[in-house]
Amino acid sequence: MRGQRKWGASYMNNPIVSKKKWHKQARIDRITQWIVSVPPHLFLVFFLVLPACIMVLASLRYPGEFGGLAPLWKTPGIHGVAGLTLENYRFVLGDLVFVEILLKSAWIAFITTLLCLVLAYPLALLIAHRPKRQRELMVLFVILPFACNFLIRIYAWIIILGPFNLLYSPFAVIIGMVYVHLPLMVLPLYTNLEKHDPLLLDAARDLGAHAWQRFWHLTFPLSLSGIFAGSALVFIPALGMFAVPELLGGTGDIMIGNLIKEQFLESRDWPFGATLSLLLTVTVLAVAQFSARFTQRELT
Amino acid sequence: MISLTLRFIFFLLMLAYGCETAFAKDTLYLYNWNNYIADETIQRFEVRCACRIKQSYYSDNEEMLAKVEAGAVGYDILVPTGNTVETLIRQAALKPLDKTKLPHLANMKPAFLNAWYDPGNVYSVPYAYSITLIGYNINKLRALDLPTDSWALIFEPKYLQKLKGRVTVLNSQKELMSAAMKYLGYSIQDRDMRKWEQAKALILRAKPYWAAFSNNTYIKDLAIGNIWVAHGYSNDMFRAREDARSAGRPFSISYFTPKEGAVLAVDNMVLHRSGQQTALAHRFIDFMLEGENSASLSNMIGAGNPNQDAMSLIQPEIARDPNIFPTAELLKNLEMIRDFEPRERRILGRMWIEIKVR
Amino acid sequence: MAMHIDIPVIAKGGLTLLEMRNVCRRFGDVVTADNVSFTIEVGEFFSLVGPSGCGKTTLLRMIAGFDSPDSGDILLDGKSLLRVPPEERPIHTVFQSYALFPHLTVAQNVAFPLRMKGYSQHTINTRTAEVLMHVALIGKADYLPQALSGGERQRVALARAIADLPRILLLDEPLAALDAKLREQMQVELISLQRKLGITFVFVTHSQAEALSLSQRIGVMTQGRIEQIDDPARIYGFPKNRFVADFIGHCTLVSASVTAIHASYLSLATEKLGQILAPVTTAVCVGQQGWLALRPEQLRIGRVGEFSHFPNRVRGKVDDFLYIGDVTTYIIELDSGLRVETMLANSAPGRVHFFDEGEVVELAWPAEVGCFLHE
Amino acid sequence: MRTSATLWSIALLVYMFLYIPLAVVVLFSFNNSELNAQWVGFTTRWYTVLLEDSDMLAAAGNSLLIATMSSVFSTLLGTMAGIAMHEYKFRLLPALVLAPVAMPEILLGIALLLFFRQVLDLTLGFWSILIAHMTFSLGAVAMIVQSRLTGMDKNVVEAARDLGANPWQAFRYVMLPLIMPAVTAGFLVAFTLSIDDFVITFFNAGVSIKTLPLQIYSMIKVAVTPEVNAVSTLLMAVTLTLIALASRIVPDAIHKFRTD
Repeated sequence: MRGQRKWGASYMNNPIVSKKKWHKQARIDRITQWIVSVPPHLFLVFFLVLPACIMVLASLRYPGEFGGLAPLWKTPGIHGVAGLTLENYRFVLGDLVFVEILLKSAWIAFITTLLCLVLAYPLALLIAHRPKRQRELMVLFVILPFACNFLIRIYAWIIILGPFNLLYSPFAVIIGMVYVHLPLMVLPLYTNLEKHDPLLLDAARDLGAHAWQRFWHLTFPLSLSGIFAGSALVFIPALGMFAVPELLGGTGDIMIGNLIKEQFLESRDWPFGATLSLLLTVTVLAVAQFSARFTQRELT
Repeated sequence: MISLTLRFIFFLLMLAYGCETAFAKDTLYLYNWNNYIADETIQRFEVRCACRIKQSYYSDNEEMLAKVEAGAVGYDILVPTGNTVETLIRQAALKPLDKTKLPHLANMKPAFLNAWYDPGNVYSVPYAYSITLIGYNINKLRALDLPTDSWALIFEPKYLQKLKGRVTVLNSQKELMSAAMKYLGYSIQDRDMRKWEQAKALILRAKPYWAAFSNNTYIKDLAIGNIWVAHGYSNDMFRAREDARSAGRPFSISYFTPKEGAVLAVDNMVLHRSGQQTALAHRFIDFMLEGENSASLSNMIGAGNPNQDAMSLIQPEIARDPNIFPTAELLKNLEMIRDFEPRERRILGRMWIEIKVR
Repeated sequence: MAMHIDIPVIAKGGLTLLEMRNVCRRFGDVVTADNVSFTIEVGEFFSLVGPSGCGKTTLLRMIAGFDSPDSGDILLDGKSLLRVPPEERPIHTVFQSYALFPHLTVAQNVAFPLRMKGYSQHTINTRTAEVLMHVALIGKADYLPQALSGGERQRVALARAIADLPRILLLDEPLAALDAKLREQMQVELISLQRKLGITFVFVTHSQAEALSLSQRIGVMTQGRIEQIDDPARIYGFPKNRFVADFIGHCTLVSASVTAIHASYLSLATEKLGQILAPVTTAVCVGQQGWLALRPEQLRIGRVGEFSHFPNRVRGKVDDFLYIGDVTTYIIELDSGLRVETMLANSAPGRVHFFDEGEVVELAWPAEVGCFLHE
Repeated sequence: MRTSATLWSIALLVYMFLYIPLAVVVLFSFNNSELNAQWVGFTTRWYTVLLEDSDMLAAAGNSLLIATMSSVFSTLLGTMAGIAMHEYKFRLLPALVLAPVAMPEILLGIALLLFFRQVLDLTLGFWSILIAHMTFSLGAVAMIVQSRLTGMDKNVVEAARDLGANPWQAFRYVMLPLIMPAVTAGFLVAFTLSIDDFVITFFNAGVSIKTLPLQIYSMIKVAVTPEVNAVSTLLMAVTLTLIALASRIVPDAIHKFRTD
């Protein structure tokens, strides 16, 4: 955690400052750095890093007699299993059904991201080209659905889809997922498109590029980083979603999120739930790494 | 700018604090099945004992066990089914009952006392019972002329084709697999895993036709007409029938106990060890043992009634309903769910995961 | 489709390529083009110069097609351009901020117009290499714009605009962002490039020095009006009115009236300089009020009585001087209070100035110097 | 750029897609029937039922209390983290700040549930929810504050130090006023995230305490009456004014100090 000090460092190598004053100043700086950086570090390590380690540990243990986790050490007198085991991993990797459900969840998340992109991109493009006053208003209207609770937005679709017998179907799940995640795609796209220099479009037009050519050769390539940022912002939460499939999905629409939730809150098999969660974490990290590599090429 | 934010935070704290203090009076925490006690009964008790009842709901024993395990503090009374009482006793999660405070225990029908899961009723007192059966939309099924007497309705593809996307089943491993075992003619106490494998296969064959796994939304869906057949508890089906009638829906709901037999669930009131209001809890249990209050369970919610004293107060057509008060010979093939050994439970658990995932 | 590239013949004073006919344009109450009419010949290096906000950039944008006039017409080879969108016009622009495509390499930027016209990849590659040779950027073909220096970026913008040999190249103050040294170098390159390719250049700048040194014809603009269009020498030597005289180069303006017209000179009565002789200008009559414009470099500065052979002589004291290296500019305050600017080359090395502050000197200039302006 | 008709039609389609469901929810909150099947008659009884529903009010109270406390603490820590990330180049802090926002909420919920139960043996309730909410809203505040700092002119603070202010004075009189809009925005975002959170609260709420989202979840799953619609409509109105408030004070404030 050694942070290179930048705050007011310039006076350090200024010869005319007296040695004594220089030391005192350095001490104050050291304390300031500590005051500002220790509390957040402490809180996040204690309530983020530690829980993550506990989750990894939990995936290596047996389930307790009545839920929870079996004890780590073999204490005399208490029967039942204890200690670490790879049983959960053998079970998860042994049976392809779990990789299958992960792929199915990834597939649903992918379709959601694609639909969000298809709907969000023209909207973001339109907003980015409106005059300033209108722009803020139109963006506000995109964020507003976030104003009402995430469950209510799902419940709205229960009411709408119910009578048409579309409820409890993959279609309902996709509609729900797109509905919940659409604003998350519009915002990064809009901020990216808004930054485009209009002069570039004039230059392209001046050099003989027609409307479609301008979009394909200029606007689209430059908005790629926005597209990847938006897609990651939709795909990753969608992958771990369980409320939408549970409320809108049918028997065949279970996602990995539902399975994890069920392990913890219904079938009380915490170790197996933790293992599934790790499987999901690994997938998310892979996706994040993949999309970070693209958004890294920040062009404009 | 800063003052604006501080004022805003202060206002929020005051508002929140206001809501919180209103309920400082002594409060009894009841963790019960949803739709298993009438609001009117709750209000009568609150008036009689000048106290407040704070209710939380669960829709499956497993969910209750998991939640209690996760945040066990504060619940005075739970209403687990027989097998779950046995689990809670083994977990030493319950406080013994003080029978002296339960004068109305005498009203209990002898058949329901001294059950296998709590000999001598040390920890539990029967509250009500329900049968896990099939509710259906009379008009739709008559139009499709489907049988209304057997589990085949929700397990046989030849019937299910006509009901595609219109059937829900319970999202409970024990209930659903037990129903399948019953349909195959096996006892649900059977420990032979091969039989449970057959039950799993049966379920997997029927699953594509089902609309969803649901422990509670089926009450509303039946009443609205989104679904036409539901696997669920008798008192829930009673509620669905009442809702459909009161909402003036163009159809009516009925329910039947399949001839192959079904699961009987006797739910019992128990005291959780972390509850603070032990005295108040005893008064509530005794209150529910009184004939009149127990009768409200049947009259208003359609639950089976183990209370002898209440029988005279129950409305005749509910008393005659075999799905609420099963006749002696029907009782023969009703079985209660029992917990198996941890090893077997894990195998069944894994089967359940396959059912959900395949 | 092979690209047929013919180097157009440089016609001297030849065919009219572009004609502005009574073009008017206003933004609210600001008039940016007030009945502007002029023509640009094929292969010419034409400059538009004027203070910022005089409408020269709007004029350029109207030629490029990004803006259309409220009234009047713009004709290319006699055909009107009003209905033609920018991408269809054989006209390209070098923007002041270069507007290079950040996600494309130098080569891809230069190839852009060629790709838009659908040339084959082979033609594009050869043409791009050729153009990069012209602007000496072959080594930087695969660089991204942000990795280039200011000068290099400017040359890429230029290369991109001439890649498919447009009929007209519009340059919107392209050298404004460069430092002095680089600007001079680019000016030389611009001229050589224009001669080599023979493309008609329309060069917009606010720096009159740049306009004088680069162009074959200059249009001086202010408040949306073209004050004068002429070759650099006549613009500098014989400004049409006060604004042109003052804007192009430095000069001292003195109000004067014509007292007599002689064969080879005019005699003027000025209140600050007394009786002055000035060269004859057309359409002048006795008693005409106007202005006498004197260029600093045309006035000779010396000791009192040193220039007895010059008709025009005035006396004053050196008020201030400005050393600019090769020359030193002197501000002389005359007895009549008028401050006149003149300059003297620092021929003797190491000498910063030849006259001290407050020293009494005499300014003199022959009758051919100066120019009488009507309004 | 000429915005073609197709762009406008797609945009209109998206806005309708976003708003029709909400309109349905609001509409059915006035439907005079237990079920949300079809329109029966106009009534406002669901609102009266809502106001008498003590569970709902308790849940609302809990949500408000938790949201306020969690956003106050997370704004405090988040601002510190934002400044620390901007002033000193730490490698660990940015990852820690980004992690809770970047990963699916279920993972954070599970990790915290295991941690509270297995390590702290803390019974799930008020404090577990509070800490859980702080974990993910701290990240949001830190990022907003840091982006505000990067947008700010760097040598303003150094100028203050140069003119003799010690770090605290430089912070108090120069940096804080400049980043105040971002801190306020951070607080409002943290507040909205906390009051709206369902997944993480669902796993860490235990049994004894209910927040609004949990209450709505149980109402959607169990006794679904139009009372849910009523509470949704009210919640929309409250959060709507909150966002309108935030979008009005914050951007103007940021624009005022914007130093491009």
